[in-house]
Amino acid sequence: GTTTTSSSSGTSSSSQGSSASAKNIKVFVIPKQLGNSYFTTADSVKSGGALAAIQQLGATGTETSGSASTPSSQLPVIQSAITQGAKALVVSATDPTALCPTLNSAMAKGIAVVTYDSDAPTCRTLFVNQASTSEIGTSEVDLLAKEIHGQGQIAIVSASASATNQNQWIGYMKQELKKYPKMSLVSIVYGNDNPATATQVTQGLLQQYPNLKGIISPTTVGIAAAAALLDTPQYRGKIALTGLGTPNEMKKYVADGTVQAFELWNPANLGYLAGYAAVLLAQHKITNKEGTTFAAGKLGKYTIGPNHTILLGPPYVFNKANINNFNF
Amino acid sequence: MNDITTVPNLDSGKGATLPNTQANTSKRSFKSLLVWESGLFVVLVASVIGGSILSPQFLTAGNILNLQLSIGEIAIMALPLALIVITGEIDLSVASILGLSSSLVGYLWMHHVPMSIALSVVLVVGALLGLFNGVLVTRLGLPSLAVTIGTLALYRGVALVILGSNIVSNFPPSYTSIGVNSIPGFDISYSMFVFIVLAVIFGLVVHFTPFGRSLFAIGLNKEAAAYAGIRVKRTKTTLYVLSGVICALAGVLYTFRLSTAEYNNGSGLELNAVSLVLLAGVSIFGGRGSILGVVLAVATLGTIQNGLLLTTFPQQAMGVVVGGLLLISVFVPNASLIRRQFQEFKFKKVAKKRSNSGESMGDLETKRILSSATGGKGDMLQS
Amino acid sequence: MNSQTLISKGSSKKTSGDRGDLASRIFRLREFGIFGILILFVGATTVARPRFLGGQNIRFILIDTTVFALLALGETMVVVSRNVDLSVGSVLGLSAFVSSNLYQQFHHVALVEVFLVGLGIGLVCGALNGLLVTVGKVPSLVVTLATLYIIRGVDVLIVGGGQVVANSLPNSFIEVTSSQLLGVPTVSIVVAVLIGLGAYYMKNFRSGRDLYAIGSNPDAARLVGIATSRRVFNAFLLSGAIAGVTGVIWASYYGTIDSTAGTGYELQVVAAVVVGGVAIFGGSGSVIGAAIGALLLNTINSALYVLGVSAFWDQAIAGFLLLLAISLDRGIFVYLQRTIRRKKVLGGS
Amino acid sequence: MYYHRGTSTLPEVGKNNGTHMVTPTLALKHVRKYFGAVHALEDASLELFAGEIHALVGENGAGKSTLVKILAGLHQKDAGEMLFENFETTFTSPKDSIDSGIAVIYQEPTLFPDLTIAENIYMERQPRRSFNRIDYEEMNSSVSSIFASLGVALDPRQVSIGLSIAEQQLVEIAKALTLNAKVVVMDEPTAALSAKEVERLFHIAKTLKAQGVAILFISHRLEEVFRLCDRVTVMRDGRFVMSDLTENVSEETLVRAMVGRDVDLSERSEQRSVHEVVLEVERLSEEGVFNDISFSVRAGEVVALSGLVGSGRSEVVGAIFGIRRYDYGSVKVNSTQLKKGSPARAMEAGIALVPEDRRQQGLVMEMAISRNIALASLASLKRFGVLSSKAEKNFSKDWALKLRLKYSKLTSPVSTLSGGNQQKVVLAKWLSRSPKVLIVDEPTRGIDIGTKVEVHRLIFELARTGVAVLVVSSELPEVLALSDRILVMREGSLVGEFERSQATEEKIIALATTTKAVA
Ligand SMILES: Nc1ncnc2c1ncn2[C@@H]1O[C@H](COP(=O)(O)OP(=O)(O)OP(=O)(O)O)[C@@H](O)[C@H]1O
Ligand SMILES: Nc1ncnc2c1ncn2[C@@H]1O[C@H](COP(=O)(O)OP(=O)(O)OP(=O)(O)O)[C@@H](O)[C@H]1O
Ligand SMILES: [Mg+2]
Ligand SMILES: [Mg+2]
Repeated sequence: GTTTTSSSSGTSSSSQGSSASAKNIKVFVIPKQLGNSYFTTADSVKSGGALAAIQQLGATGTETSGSASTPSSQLPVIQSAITQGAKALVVSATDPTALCPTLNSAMAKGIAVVTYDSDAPTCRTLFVNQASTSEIGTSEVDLLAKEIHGQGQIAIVSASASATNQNQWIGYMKQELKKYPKMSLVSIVYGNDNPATATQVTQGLLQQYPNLKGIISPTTVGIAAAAALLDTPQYRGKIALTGLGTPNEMKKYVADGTVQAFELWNPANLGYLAGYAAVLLAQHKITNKEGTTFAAGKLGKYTIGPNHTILLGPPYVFNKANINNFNF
Repeated sequence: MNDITTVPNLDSGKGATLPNTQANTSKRSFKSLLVWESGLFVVLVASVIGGSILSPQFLTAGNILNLQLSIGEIAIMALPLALIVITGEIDLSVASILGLSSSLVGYLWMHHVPMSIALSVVLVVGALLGLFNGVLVTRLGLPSLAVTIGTLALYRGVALVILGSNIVSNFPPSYTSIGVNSIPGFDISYSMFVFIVLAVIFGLVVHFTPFGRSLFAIGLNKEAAAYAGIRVKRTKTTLYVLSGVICALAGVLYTFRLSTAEYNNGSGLELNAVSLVLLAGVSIFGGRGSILGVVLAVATLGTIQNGLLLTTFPQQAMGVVVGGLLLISVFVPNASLIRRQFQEFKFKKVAKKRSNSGESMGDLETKRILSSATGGKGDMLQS
Repeated sequence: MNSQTLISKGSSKKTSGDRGDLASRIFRLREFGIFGILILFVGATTVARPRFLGGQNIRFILIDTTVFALLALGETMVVVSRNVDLSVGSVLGLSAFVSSNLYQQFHHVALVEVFLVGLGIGLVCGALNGLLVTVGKVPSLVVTLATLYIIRGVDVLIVGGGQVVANSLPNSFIEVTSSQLLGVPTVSIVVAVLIGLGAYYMKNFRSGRDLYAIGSNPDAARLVGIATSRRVFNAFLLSGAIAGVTGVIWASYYGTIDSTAGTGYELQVVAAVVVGGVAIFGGSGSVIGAAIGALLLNTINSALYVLGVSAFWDQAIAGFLLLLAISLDRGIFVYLQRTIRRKKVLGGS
Repeated sequence: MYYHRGTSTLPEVGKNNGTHMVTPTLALKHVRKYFGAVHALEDASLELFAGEIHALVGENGAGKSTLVKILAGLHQKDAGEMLFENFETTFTSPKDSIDSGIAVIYQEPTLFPDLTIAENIYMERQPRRSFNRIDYEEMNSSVSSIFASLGVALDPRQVSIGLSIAEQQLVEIAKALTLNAKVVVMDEPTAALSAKEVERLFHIAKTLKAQGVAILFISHRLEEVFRLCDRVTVMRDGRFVMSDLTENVSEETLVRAMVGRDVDLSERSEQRSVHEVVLEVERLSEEGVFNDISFSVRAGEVVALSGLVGSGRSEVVGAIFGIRRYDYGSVKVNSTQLKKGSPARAMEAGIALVPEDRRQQGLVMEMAISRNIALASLASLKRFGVLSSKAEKNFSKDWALKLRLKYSKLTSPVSTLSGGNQQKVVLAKWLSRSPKVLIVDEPTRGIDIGTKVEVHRLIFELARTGVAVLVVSSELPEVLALSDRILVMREGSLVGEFERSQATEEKIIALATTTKAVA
């Protein structure tokens, strides 16, 4: 739900000298959609996400968003956050451009706009990038290539046809595939981040391409649906599957061998970094200039890179050996 | 006029059994017509007061603009939809027409078609989409619910074909500012301005012209309407075309407000539009409703949604509020009926002496039965 | 008095069976019409892609259809009584999460208990709809549109940001949908039997016929003493219960459950029911027809994927085919009706 | 004329049937029923004995149907007493009434269009076999035999959608027969039946009477009352007026009791001056419905289209009006051919059609009376494109007055009017358009005798002012009384024509039923 946190004065004064000024800073954390477990992990205090960072710095944080992952559902929420006197917005953009007029008007009012997870490149102060776009694209192809020995037909189960980050990752995947001449990308299908649709399009893939060797699904809903479908003796071990998934969703399939490895970053850390940077920007302790360096609490030192972007780190590869160390 | 209602009585010589108090009865019927609307009005006033108590920002100009922006396109689409529902049909493809129009604007702009031409093309295409719905419903005699579930998928699919994975967002700011700014000098957004203008026109046409009257007649009994010389099929087709054009217009406004054209723009809004129409007091069975109701429903729903956004109310529960509002709004006019039914139920428990258990039936219900004995079966007979 | 005594002097010619036979055949044929379209479709796809009729693909189609056919069973009972239940998707979602979440909350949960919880949730939601419609005298479309939002809202509040993940679900639960009998998913067989029972009930029991009577002419139904409210209430109760149980099956099949389960299913189920020849204004149609409708819609979807139709085209084509199916069905109906009328006039002299 | 106070008033009736009956099977005493401001029943009383056929007559809106609905458990009385077999009773639902042994044939048929005829007849009482399953075979065969006895050629397994009103009425009668009732109430059962079917119904009624059933028979056709009924009760304005043996009363007394004044029942046979041809129908055909229909109607002439129920008369006039499409032929008004399939064009050309089924075709039941009257004349009621509500109100008030409509307020829905008054609203709607060609399909179905005379007079009046009138009626006396010329249809074809001077009921029936063509 909409959670508002504000630190008690005791802890804030001990952790930050400037708590008096931080106290009045309202930060709104606005994920794409509420009720999505990925964002819950990224934002909540319990998991050490964005709200934890905000609380730690003595500011007031509120998580809010619409109930559907669309700009028209997210936009009124952003607008009302501005109306309510936000000093900083932490936004995962449902659309790279649709939010811009609103976000621009926010910045014009001196509000710091930090995007995380999904960027709106032309209308934000800072973007906290979970992993470099190119790295996700290339590393997933590499992971799959290793499993199928660099040859055979592969397909991609994407989220929606218009999802920016998906399309960017797929672009890099196509480039990386040039390295593996014996691997051919035969189809891209869209599961619309709906388990039933994702399942159905994957079924179609299996029927249309009986010789399919591997599937990449760079979306957590898609990979879980595909894994559930492949989790039968008929397909297990015969069709490789990788992509972006959360450890909890994938544990079963990694344990029984349906999936060997997949990647993700730590969403809590992503949120934490974004929340931390947002408060510092609102306090004018840092600017968004390239080369600016700051210490982000438990995560250590970060430097702002080109295009006003901070990179969280390389994507993390989960496999049988490490997956049980994670719980999100 | 006494001489019609009175037939002298042989036994008692007493006059008419039918009291003839024209003056106060016409006032009463006017009142009963407005029960729904006044109910909505009360809710509206309450939510405005509640909103301004809960949040100091509520009544600021900026917030009121936000309120208008977020409900604008749905409100616009709800107007022609209300007319369609009054005639006893439905259009679930409205949001898909919006999405298709948005995609088309994007596609044309992407291909360097001047905006004025692009917009005219989109409106024409909107009309054609509506015409397609209308032809399937009226000429092939298919149930509109089924047809528009089909075109809901079809039009959205065509939008996907047109735009694919492209997102068009490089619209000139002169257009996109329409989507976010208010009309200079007023605190009214462009979309709300369009809504108000349309609402006035619709209100006049629906309530004060023969065409408007024919909509209600069609909704209540389309066979009798046809016998009275009303062109039922043509009227319905006209409404679908109108709905197509206006949804296309809403699509354009939506595109500019979000400065984004993509194929899934506005997906799922059809149920919101239908909710709005029902909240407005338009009977889903046709023949009842008013444009004033639509206006009040837009204001009420917009206010409540916006007010809740300004509080710490969990947004996930917005559905609970919208649904609850919908239920309450239909319940209130029924409250007396339910109460009466309950009383009769108690009365019958006592009165029942020789009868076995059976369905109890109140006079009011019976009245409804007898009055609606035409049974709305026209559809079945025709199909 | 006894009606038999009146019959003694009956001397009229034998009733002309022609018209009645044909008329009732039409209504039977309405299902055959849609069935014919299905066969046509499967045939065409199989010619293009023989693999379409492969065992695995049929299993895929069957298991997808299972969910919709089951929902359509409850929906048909409601629609036949001139009502509609738009809340099925939300009920399915709520039940899917709450029931499968039991495994994450408690250590030892029996499969039966999970199904009972799903059923219970469905019953509560169905009873809510039923009460609002029958006691509240609110049109069902409005009621269930409202409960669609409300139940989904409650679901979202309960789920919060959580989810049920496949890892927490025991094999016994997964096997509900993965086990097979002679190569056919067991759950599909069970559901087919349920649908058969549903059809038999609707045809052969008074309470089933009552639903048709209510849908055909609600006022006349009261006049002959049908307990209208009770019957309509029961239809909603049953529809809710079925949606609740379907939620459990859904959870077993997809393994990962968050608050979006079943979103948008209401329109698909209504589409299946309408395509299956159930009159949207009540009174006619059958459970079997609705199930065939569900099968047709899923087959169309699957065929488009199998045919490798571009992902950008398949939705448009699916929408078009849906319209085509309704139009064809209508065409067959009108044709037969005309034939009857001609027969009658010719045979009447 | 006397007023009932006791219970044992008419032992003669019992004697007639060879049984001793002192208490009525059913008695209503001083029953009152108000619908809001409408006093439907003020002081109604009725006694119904086993083994009698009892007529209930009264003007439209006198409260007959309301009384029936109280017997049926559809309404509950506000005051007064109801005694069933000498017990004070209240029926709280139709089921109560049915279970007590009362079968009601309502004024308007209430069938389930999607269900078979047999199911319609046995709904809620289907014969059952093991496990409470419905025994369809038993049900169908039992309906078949009832139909055989009634001489009805309908298949019990046929879906009842598309049945004509007469066929629907027959199904309702069969339904009542299967109830094994002690009391059978028939609310205007003959209104939609042909002469042959009426005979059959009378036969059934007499058989039931012989079995000791009490029958309450409501009709506006007084000749039926005298032919069939033992006793008659008259109501006016919701009050009991008189009750007596039919042999003791004359038609004049009855009418005076009903209407409260004298009515001149004799039809005038003035010579009308006939002018040029206005309506011209040529070779009109619709495959399988009607065939090669040609005739014309002149200004000032009243032409009747006669024939058996189901002979396709309504279809022909529907086609003329444009509500149906025809396959072949033409319709001309004043030598200008009409576009087919467009009632709007037909109306522009001056045709008006008063349809036979007032509830489905004639009226928007839930719309206000005034709006119904104005519905076909909206174009003439607008000022600057906008409807003038004042003009509309005056317009409908005028016409309500002209037709002596009985209503409480013009803004209440038509559904609150009695059947006959509803018919008047339909008439007002069309007469108010001042048509050149007036087509009336069963114009006086369900209309009381006083009003009927008025309607006839209205038709004469219109003809005199030069309107061409085409009347479709199943009532031969009406046909003979009204028309200058009579066309007879059989099975979709025009089979003959009579000048009024030559026509008799017998000749028309012969032509309408036999296959032999008459010149
Ligand atoms: N449900 C109702 N609500 C209001 N008024 C009603 C209702 N039912 C009947 N009335 C009124 O009660 C009066 C008696 O109506 P009723 O139908 O009993 O007349 P009737 O004698 O059957 O006439 P007809 O011969 O035309 O059928 C009429 O004035 C009618 O308008
Ligand atoms: N919708 C329909 N579907 C099938 N048959 C129909 C339909 N409408 C009418 N019919 C049949 O067409 C024939 C002629 O109809 P109709 O009853 O209108 O004739 P009519 O001569 O006007 O008789 P009436 O005196 O009853 O009006 C009847 O046998 C009727 O059953
Ligand atoms: Mg009556
Ligand atoms: Mg007729």
